Amino acid sequence: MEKPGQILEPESTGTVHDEPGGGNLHPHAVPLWMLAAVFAVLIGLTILTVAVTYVDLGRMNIGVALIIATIKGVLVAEIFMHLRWDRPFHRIALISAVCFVALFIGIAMLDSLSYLPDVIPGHAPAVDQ
Amino acid sequence: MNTGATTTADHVPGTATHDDHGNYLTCDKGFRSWILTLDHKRIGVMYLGMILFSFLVGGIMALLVRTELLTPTQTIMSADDYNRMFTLHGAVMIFLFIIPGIPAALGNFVLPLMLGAKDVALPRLNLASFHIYAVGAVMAVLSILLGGVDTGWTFYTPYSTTTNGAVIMVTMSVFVLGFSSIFTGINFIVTVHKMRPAGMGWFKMPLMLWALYSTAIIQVLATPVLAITVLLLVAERALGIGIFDPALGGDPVLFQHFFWFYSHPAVYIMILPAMGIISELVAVYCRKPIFGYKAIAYSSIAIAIFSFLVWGHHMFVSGQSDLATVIFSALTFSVSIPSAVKVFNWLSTMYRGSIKMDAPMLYTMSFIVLFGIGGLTGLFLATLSTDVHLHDTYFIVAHFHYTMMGGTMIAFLAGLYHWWPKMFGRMYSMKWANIGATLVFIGFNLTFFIQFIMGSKGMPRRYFNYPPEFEIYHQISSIGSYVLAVGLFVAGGVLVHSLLAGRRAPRNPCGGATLEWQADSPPIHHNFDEPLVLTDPYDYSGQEWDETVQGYVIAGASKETSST
Amino acid sequence: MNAFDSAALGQPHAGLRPFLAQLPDSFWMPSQASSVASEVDTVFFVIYWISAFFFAIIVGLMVLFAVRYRRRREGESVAKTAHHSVALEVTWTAIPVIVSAILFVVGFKGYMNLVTPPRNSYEISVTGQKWQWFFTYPNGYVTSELHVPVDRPVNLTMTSEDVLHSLWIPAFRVKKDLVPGRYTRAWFEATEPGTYPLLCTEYCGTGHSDMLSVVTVHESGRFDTWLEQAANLYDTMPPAEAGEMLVQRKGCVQCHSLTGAAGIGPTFVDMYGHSFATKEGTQIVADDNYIRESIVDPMASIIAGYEPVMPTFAGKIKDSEITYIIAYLKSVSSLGGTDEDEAAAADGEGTETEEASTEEVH
Amino acid sequence: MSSATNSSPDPGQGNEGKHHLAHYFDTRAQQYDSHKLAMWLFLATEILMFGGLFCAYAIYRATHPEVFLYAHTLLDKNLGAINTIVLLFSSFTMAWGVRAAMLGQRKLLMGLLAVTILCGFGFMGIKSIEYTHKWKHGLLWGERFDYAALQDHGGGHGETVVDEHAHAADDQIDAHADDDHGHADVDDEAAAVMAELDRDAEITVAHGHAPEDVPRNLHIFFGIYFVMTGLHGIHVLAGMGMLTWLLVRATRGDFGTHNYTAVDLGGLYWHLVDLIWIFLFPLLYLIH
Ligand code: HEA
Ligand code: HEA
Ligand code: HEC
Ligand code: CUA
Ligand SMILES: [Cu+2]
Repeated sequence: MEKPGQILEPESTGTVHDEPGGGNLHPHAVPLWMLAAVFAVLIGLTILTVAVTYVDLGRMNIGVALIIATIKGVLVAEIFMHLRWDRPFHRIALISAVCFVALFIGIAMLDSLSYLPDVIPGHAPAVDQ
Repeated sequence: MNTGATTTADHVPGTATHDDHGNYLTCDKGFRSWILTLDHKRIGVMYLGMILFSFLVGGIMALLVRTELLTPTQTIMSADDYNRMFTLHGAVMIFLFIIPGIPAALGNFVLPLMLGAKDVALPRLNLASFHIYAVGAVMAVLSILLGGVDTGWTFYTPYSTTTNGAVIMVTMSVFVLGFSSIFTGINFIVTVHKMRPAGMGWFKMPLMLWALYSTAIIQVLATPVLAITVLLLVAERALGIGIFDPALGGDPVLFQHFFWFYSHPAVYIMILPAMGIISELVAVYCRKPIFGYKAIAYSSIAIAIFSFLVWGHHMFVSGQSDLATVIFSALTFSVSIPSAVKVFNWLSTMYRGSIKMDAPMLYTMSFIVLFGIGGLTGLFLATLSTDVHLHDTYFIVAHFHYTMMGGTMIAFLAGLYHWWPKMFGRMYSMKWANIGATLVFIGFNLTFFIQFIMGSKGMPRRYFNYPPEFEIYHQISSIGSYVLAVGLFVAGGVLVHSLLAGRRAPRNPCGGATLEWQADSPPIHHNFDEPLVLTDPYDYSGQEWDETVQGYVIAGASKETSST
Repeated sequence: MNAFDSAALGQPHAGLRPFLAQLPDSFWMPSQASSVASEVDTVFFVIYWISAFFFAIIVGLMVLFAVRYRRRREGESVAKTAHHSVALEVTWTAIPVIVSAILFVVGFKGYMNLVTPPRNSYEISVTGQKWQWFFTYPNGYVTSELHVPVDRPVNLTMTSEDVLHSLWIPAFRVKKDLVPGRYTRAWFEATEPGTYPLLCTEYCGTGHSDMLSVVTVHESGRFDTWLEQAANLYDTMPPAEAGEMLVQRKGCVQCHSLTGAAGIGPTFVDMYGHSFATKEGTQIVADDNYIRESIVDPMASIIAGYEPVMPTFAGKIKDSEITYIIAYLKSVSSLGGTDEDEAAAADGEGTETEEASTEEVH
Repeated sequence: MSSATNSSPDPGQGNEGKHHLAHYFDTRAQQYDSHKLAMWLFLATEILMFGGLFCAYAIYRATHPEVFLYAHTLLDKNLGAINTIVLLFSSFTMAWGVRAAMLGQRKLLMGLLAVTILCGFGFMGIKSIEYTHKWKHGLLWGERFDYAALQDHGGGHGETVVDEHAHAADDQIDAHADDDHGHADVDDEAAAVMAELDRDAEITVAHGHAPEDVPRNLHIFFGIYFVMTGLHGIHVLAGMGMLTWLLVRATRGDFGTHNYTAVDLGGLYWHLVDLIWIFLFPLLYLIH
């Protein structure tokens, strides 16, 4: 959201590189080397995730997998999806979507886990294996 | 100048004058010019037609429900038909009437006008939203032909996965309608962000826009979860995927989390725009700047955000864990606070105003009374120990009719009456409008207040047969519903009559200071033909009453003629 | 009792009780017959009066303003008043915050009371099924009406066989859903002997509003004798009479009429010995074995013209009880054996619908 | 779309691309910004929609860890990894494509879009190989899950067990199926009826009987697997449709330094689909 109180005129709503009143777009093209570098890192990280599954980290495995996935996600969003050079509100939209998902998962999971002992075995198995 | 293909023709600014255009209703003729229009006003009007029709259909079902309940056993239909009847009543009212009601019909019409813009930011998306809505409505009707649905509007599993009937059709219809709602929401956010004129900062926007903006936030963030919920339900029914079905190891309580994660915020999709309308109307009909502008604006956003934190209050006795239950109860109270703030601000606005008791203001005052009751009874439900007793009784039925019908629907009528002259350029009979408003108020209370009492005394909801001791309560309620129906027909009749025989409306019959009142009544195709005077939306000092036009004009401006 | 006992909550309001929640069957609430009822009602009335207070202020002011400041002519001048006031805003934010916080705490304490059964509770397990209740007592005896001792905490462990149901005893202010695949719990301590309605409050289909039962609260000392007698009741009666009582008590009559009219299932009149077509196209005669099978495994064969909705009673009915039911069915049947002509004749004069009479295949 | 107020006289010529300003906007920047914001909001809705599935995933994984641990061995990690790389590569070409569009490099843009579409085909191709496998072996969602087919795989702790026993398993399934539909096996049929009508049977629902060490409710994993990958697949297909349309427009010469909004927005969508897969892959295939 733009800062409260700030008067926002349509003329100034262009991309960040736009001069006021300009009718034309002045694109920000991401340098090719940067795209390529990001791609390389993404591939590297993919290999890393797969590799990590061969190492037993106990309960940490899923954490590591998710951290790597998140790094990849951030790279895609920031560079490929241009967020880095974009209006901050777009990032806010993305982050709030993720936060609401987290909220949903968090509370629903908290609830499911707390009533788990009441689930009748045979309909659904107990947690510990 | 007009090419006849207004539907797509991009207007060249500045070349059109008022005269060669006519207004938006008449500038173009023919079915196609409506059904393919990109004009937000026409889309709003088409939405309005569909929504009122849905309301009528839902209302007739409600009357059948009430008639069935005249006696403790079967009166006019079988138990299965009754179950289908209240399910469809609920689903039609919620998904076809009240959720799109204010934003898509009234909001579409007034939002760009209030911004002084020519249209919404994404007219095509707007039209798509309407077409999708129409498809969803047709699917809902189809489901009746396919045997109806008897799950209740909440579609709880495993009942909904095992019962017969057109569950898939109805849930897919809900899916489709969800997209319509999402598109409207996206459109409004973008429009508010990008289409404000120079000089209209966030805190110079009319409060209606804040309300629509907050509503849109909920629409965008909550509705997708409804989409996935119904998709999973369809998959469960059609394929048996086993996520919600206990027979397959699934968890029916999880379904309720999914459902209410959307459907609780959805009740604020219903009430927020209603509060927006009320915020506008109190100020206009009291001719006094709204009291506590910022508090009202922020409280809209606060409600939108808090609304996501409380969904579990529908599940206090569902088998949800005690921990979650307690957390949700605590959070639920948080929503009441911004609502309370708004109510008090409206009251303060009335203080020492110049209050005109026209139909819109009567509805506004009805709203404050009825929403007050609906909201305050919400406190009984948010409180844990009392909710255990009251859950799934008529107390709940009364609570949500007071909030949805007494709140949103009444505000919708208030807004409709308020903007009617702007939309169609005609004045209605104020006397009959006031009679209608009074009847609606009386009938409504007669129908639903008694339901609080019978609920807390032990009358469960969704009951076809009921213990005979409740007969008298039900009969009073049913009679009330007939009075209510008469009131609504009067209210509707007044508007229809105005179209046929109403006096032409001046630009600004009620003295509003928001920009839409600077447009003609009805507005021209591109909304405004004169440069706008940007003023504070709640500053009425710049206007004066003009006897000849029977409306308000900008003070000092030479006598203006009413638009034709 | 438990940690969240009334000591913390109940006492401050104790003085108010006579005004708040004393009447046996008040304007707002059903009679109070459990240990938690008066506490719940107290909370109810606390909120009630708080709401009434706010409502009166809001509506009172609104009406006052509307009358006092109504517009007398268009264009009249409007007094200049403040556009906002921080002091006011803070006040009317703070008051609801405080009120809400109090309500939450009060409700929370009441709720903890409602969900925390005392340790020595009497255990009854409950099964819900479209559209009837089964209450199983510790000795294995099953009833469709709930019987409990007075002044003794009772803990219900509940589950459902099919869809969601919810057990509600308004007089006890207890409600809890029955969830298939899971156990849920509810407890109460009845304080007044008598009978009270028990209802299903989670929508469960056609018979949802008929899924009613009653709770009988036995006077002190009477419950154990009742249970003992009831458990052996049937063995001391003539078999056919026992059977008649059983079909009532097990809820068979919800679907099978004793009058000859077809219901959700075929009538019990003339059922025994009669011959009919199944959905699968075979012809079956309702003899002892078949009836036994129908009760234990109803899906094994479905009679043409009926939906396969009969629940299985396996585990909910004793073998001897089935024998009594068979004896009863024999006693209300004019078809001792397999005489089809007689069956047809009996059918002709019955009140059965067309659908039902297609059972007769000739 | 008609009269383009601001378009250059001959759009085909320069590298500006066809562009116009809708009458309700004041500047092209405002128009571009509006469209971009709308796209981001739409992406937010997509995230929430998938969020529901991630929620179902998270909860079942937390409550049935053994199911997930066992079941993921029945997926092919290698195919999953290849698909991840395919999708990442397509994201790269897409991002490059957006750059090309912005710089008015029409030919390059066409080529990159084509490659991106091809990657889409590749991804869906591999997906369909995986799906057919599962289909053949009855490794399906809930009701359709065939526990009997697991008999062959024992504990299922190899990497691609499914392959090794493919034929044997097939035969078995066939035999089993014959049995089911031909001469009525009373027990089975009763169970089927129960499952279908009553839905009350416990695990009889999925036909066949699980070998000893197979956890109960395995079918739930596959339920979740199929909805998640299925919904994702539908998004890939939709994305391919959209890319094809972009390709056609690029060929027509619509895009250029002054009109690349469509490519830009299409790219955002495609990246989001990729982003979701980035999470799906470790969550479904790489469970430890
Ligand atoms: C427009 C729709 C709408 C609105 C606005 C609300 C508003 C509220 N609702 Fe309601 N509700 C529904 C529609 C709505 N509800 C529906 C449809 C259902 C049932 C669905 C179903 O099961 O079918 C339901 C059910 C429902 C339940 C579940 C009951 C159950 O099934 O057991 C609960 C429980 O907490 C609840 C609480 C609240 C609260 C606390 C508010 C609050 O937002 C109210 C806030 C307002 C006020 C508090 C009044 C104004 C303030 C004052 C007058 C000042 C004084 C205030 C204080 C001192 C705090 N609602
Ligand atoms: C917005 C939502 C909404 C609205 C407006 C209404 C309106 C009404 N409702 Fe509804 N109701 C629900 C939403 C709504 N309801 C929901 C969600 C449920 C729960 C369903 C479930 O349990 O699954 C429910 C359930 C419900 C029940 C409980 C059934 C049960 O549990 O067994 C009852 C019973 O009395 C009832 C009655 C009524 C009545 C008499 C009206 C009347 O107010 C209707 C009056 C309307 C008319 C008579 C139509 C007239 C209209 C026109 C003439 C158009 C004219 C145009 C203009 C005015 C411009 N409703
Ligand atoms: C929910 C409704 C329902 C309940 C409760 C119910 N039944 Fe049935 N019953 C049916 C239906 C429907 C049929 C016919 C279809 C079938 O064969 O399953 C049936 C069939 C039967 C039959 C075979 C009928 C024949 O003509 O041979 C017998 C015997 C029977 N029920 C006995 C009982 C007994 C004893 C009870 C209680 C202990 C009972 N039922 C409870 C619905 C019910
Ligand atoms: Cu059982 Cu409702
Ligand atoms: Cu709610």
